[in-house]
Amino acid sequence: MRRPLLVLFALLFVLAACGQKAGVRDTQQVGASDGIGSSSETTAPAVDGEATVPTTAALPGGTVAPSPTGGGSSSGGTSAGGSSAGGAAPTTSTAAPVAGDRTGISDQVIKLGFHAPVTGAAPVPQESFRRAVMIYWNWINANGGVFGRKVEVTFKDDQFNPSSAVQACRALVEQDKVFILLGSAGADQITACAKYANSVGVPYLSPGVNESDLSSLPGYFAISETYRQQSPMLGQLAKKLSKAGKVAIVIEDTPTFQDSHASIVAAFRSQGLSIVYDKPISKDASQAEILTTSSALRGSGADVVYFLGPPVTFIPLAQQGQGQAYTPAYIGPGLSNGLNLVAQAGCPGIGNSRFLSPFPEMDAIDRLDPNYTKQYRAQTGQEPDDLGIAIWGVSKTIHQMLLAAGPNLTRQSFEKTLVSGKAFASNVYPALRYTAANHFGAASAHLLQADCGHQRFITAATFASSL
Amino acid sequence: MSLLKVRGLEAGYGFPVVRGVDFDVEAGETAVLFGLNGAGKTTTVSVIAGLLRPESGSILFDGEEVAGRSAAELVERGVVLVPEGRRVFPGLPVLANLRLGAWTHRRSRSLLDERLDRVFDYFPILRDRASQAAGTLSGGEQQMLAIGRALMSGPRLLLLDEASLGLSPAMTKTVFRVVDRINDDGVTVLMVEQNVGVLPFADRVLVMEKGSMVFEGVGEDAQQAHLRERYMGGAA
Amino acid sequence: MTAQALVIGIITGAAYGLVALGLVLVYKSSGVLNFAQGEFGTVAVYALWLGTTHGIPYVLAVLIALGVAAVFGFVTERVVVRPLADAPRVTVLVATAGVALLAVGLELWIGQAQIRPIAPALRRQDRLRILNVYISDQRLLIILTVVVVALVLRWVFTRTFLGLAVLAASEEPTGTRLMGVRVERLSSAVWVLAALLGGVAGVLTGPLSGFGPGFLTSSALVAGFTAAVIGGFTSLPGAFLGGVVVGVIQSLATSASWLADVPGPQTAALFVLLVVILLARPQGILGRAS
Amino acid sequence: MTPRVAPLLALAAVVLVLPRLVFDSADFALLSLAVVYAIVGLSLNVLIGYAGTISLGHQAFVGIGAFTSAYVVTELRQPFIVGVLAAAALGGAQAMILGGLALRVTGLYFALVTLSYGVFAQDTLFGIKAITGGGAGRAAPTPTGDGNFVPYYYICLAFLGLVLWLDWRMMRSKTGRALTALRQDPRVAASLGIPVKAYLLLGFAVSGVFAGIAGALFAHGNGFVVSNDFSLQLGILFVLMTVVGGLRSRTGIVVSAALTAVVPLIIREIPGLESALARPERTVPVVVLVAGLVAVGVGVLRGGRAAQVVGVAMVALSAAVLSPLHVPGVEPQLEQLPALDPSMLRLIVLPALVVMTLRTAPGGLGQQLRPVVRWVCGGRFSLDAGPGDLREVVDARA
Repeated sequence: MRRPLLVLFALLFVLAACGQKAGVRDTQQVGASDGIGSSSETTAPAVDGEATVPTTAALPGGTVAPSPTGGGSSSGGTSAGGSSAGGAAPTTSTAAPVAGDRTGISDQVIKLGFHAPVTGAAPVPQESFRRAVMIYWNWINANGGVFGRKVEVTFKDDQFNPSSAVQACRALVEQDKVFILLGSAGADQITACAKYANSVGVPYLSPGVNESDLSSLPGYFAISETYRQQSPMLGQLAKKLSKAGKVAIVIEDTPTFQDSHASIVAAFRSQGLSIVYDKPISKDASQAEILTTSSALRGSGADVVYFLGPPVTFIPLAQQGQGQAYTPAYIGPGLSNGLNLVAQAGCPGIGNSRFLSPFPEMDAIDRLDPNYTKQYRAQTGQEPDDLGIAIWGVSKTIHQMLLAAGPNLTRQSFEKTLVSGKAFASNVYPALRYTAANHFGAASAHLLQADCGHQRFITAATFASSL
Repeated sequence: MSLLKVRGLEAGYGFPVVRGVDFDVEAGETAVLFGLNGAGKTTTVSVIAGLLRPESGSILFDGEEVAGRSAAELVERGVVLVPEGRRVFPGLPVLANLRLGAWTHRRSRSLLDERLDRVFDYFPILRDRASQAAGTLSGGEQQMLAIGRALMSGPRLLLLDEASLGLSPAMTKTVFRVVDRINDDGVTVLMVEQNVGVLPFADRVLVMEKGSMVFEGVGEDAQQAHLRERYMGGAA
Repeated sequence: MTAQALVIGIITGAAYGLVALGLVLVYKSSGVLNFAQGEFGTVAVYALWLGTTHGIPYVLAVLIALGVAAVFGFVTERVVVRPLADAPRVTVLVATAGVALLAVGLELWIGQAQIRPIAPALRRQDRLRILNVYISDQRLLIILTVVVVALVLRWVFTRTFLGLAVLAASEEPTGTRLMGVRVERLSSAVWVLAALLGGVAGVLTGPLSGFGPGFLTSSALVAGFTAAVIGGFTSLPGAFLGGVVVGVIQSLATSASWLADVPGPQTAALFVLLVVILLARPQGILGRAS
Repeated sequence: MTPRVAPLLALAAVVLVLPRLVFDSADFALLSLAVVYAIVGLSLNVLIGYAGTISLGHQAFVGIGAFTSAYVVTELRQPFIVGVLAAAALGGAQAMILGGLALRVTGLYFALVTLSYGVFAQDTLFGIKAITGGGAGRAAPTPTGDGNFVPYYYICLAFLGLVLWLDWRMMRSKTGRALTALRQDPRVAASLGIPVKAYLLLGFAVSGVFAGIAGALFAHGNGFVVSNDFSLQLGILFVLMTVVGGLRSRTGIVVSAALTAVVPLIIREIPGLESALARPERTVPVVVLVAGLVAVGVGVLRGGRAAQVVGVAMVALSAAVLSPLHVPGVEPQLEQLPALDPSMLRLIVLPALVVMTLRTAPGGLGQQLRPVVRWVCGGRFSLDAGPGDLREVVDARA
């Protein structure tokens, strides 16, 4: 009998026999996926910090103690955590019973959930991302963790698709039972996930994107300036850069960017600039659309173009513009357009671009935080990149928040700490100060400038609040 | 020596259709293979032409074993089949159909022209229809085209499968006459037929029944009345 | 503006024409709608990318890439198409769609999901300027390639024995075999040629704005099919012209102000175009009624 | 024939009870999706299997149901069941419009129309901000409460039961016979006095209704829908899983579609496989190992010597790499490859299965399962039980 299908299915099960090597467990779940359907999260074993942390050996003999706040609020917590490291009794570490939601917190670990696009239409580099996810926390964990608790990060791919992002976040909340959720890039995904997180009472933090839809969520916190907040500075930038006083606006066609659009229009107007082109661009623009847009931009005479959209649209637009002998200064807010990867792909078309960014570039990071490069090299054996800075900065900010919230951590106390008026300055991401009414607590950003001679971005200004 | 010598031929399509068939065709003669539908005639010529791989048995063409060889090899050796249903290329012009017939000699332009002239000599109507799509020809014209196309390769053994099927009596007669002329010009012919009108042209008569050869006769033998009744559908 | 759209349409449509040529070639010779045509190209770009990032000289890497595409086409024919020779054409369509999906899966695995940049064969951008639109050398190369390939293929199909045999095999494989034609070899050759065409399309268009897994399928397969339909699906120069028509329609749809509020105007225009053509003139603009 | 009760009870237990014992409640999201995929497969089967018309744009059918239901529930504040009904209605209506086109454009050309329709729906129809939320998407609350998928799974199962019953009723009625006649030869069917056009439209409508239901269930199971959920790739995946299941075989299609959806879950449940996939240097040998085993299997079954030899070599090589014995120089090379994600495996395994199905087992999974199904239905168990209607796998009215 020919029953190859059955044979194949049987073989799939035979695979059970080729088991795993001892000690091989993945540090984070990088769920690469195909963009199909909605079921793409992987469900690898939970993060197992110790298994892959080489930091104890790599750290130069305790010379660098991680103390991001610059002050020793961590000592008490460390001893408390240390005493319970054996995992005997859950009540030993905390003197008083804590009221509130302690999901994702145990005496040994704090679980964080993180979603980012490593597949889909506009992904970040998967391997680079995978390397960087745990670098900061490995370092902290190796030095005693946060109040004795080790921090675990569970990562899931959101496929640059809001629907998949909700799936990813739901899995993080329900299956992995994380304490808080973190977003990385992609406004639609962040908005969708933040709404979900809010509906289940999980705090959600992300770099700043849009404000519409997010400002009404009590559990959402932006850890860098939103697009609206960056608009006045971009207006000033445009004024400086534009010789003709003519500017253009190209924003990806999604309702999420409505407030960003309104704010940049207002900012340009207040600078007395004339907006000569203002049309949305499709999410997956065809060659014809890109060419049409770039030749229309050239025809409009704008010498500064405000661009808000993913690199997959930005790079071809700039390249085709270059092909049409049109190299305006592209400016914009953003998280991913200021990455070196974009410079490598987009040069020379993007030669004049300047982007505001929550994190500095490689040329400035050592000045702001020398530990990053050191840790990256020590832990991965590879040369650091700027995607790592983005993750390092987020992690460092969260670390400060956790320290400020103290050892008796609950979701409620965490949120309460955030809006207590305390400042959180990581010296990588902008300093933050939230109030109960305002969860968009950043007031500065880094200005990145393309350097096509070296196919990279350089940091033109750090922590700028006006230009 | 026989041009074609078939011994113990067995063939089928997963199930046996032809079982242990033996027969010979001498060079220069016209052999006619009779039999009712399903007797295995078409299967037999398909095997000889290389369209179907035999299960077992031997086929000697001009003294060489050719059983199991591909159609392309057989055409190169000079065995060409005009298949049942003609299988002309309906979308291509008549001329292109004919040119394709000379595929094995495609490098020689002079040979091509010479053969074309010969085909047009046999079938003058094709010359008038040269640029017409083959699919638009009448059934008889298509049969002529199919035979003409086969002649383009310069065959030594021409296999004709049910050439008269679906043709008017007049057209059938015309086709048989031309085939006879082709035979006279030195091409050995093996025809699969159900039409006894072909008998006057036959040098050898073969009769198949249920996958086996039940009669093989030369000349007068073939005209026997009982054969007529049993295998050839009565009076013609 | 409209005149500019015309120029933009022509230069972007040439890429569709290149894909359409491969589609028409396969359809003409085997009656199969080849959904893997785009992936023949994408696989080639990935090979080119792997080659250039490993320090192989560009020209050599291009040749290797085309070789990879050819092998992919050959294997597809042997493993998928030939065994289904007697199956309904739609079955083969499903199978080639499977091949395309398989290729996307492999590309995702090998190259991750990133959109990657790759250097064009020709770098000069501003040699030619028509109606205020600059046309880069790479785009000129694409247009030239499409035109040359279309004319050469047309010549092959109308003037050579080989072309005749391919056409004959598509109409009547048994009849063709009986002419002494090795139909299987012909089929292999056609698929290898189609894959090479796909590879050329990939290698030439990949550098235009980067490539990712399945990029040629997602950016040009539907447009290529539409172009082929416009060209009547059997006419090779028609495939090129169809590509241009699709490009022009797309760029007109993008710049048309009355379509500004329609989401995805280019896709909508493409769909309407396809339906209208199939309803009004199923044999295409240049095709013959059969 | 009276069905055997015990196996049916066992089947019910497997579908209804076993998941509760084996899987976490969170996994029920994926199990619900498996049921949704099964309904999609049945919907596609009506078009391809019964009506003999290919649809490569079925993701659009599903998407229209999804957005309709999401809109009805979130904007019009209607209960879930109204959303599903609206989705079914609109799904049927749009399918009939497309069916009207299928009357004019047939065969391969119609396949192209559906292809283009799918992309058009994703970009244009699902981009209408007022209804779909544009690129930002639209919420579609799960009726059983957010994240509460266990009851939702049973709701989906109920709808699957309904669809199966409708399908079964339809094929046993005049409609079924008419569709069969129509598929086999439209001209003969017409000459027999069957109103071909009406039945074809009916077939489209039924398929659209099924797809609409599936779409609604998909949306509310997801909690959120966005146009990118309905890509061309998904449409192709739908066709492939239906073909692998075996056209006109309800059992095969349900099983194949469900397996397609739960690939990540299956992989998680196979010990070692997931970690193997996540480690690039182990993925390649695992793939080689599987390919080698398949080659050996096929070689044994079909008597191919070369396949066996190559297969054994592949197995040996990969086993050597996978074994604790370190093979110098092999692993560091492979480490450059990224991980093979379980859901990516779907993109590789399914097409391979399709090719195998089309080549060697045109009846698909349904054919493999037929002996069991017949036995359950009360027949005698025989491995050669009725190969059924295998003349063609996919036929278009060309």
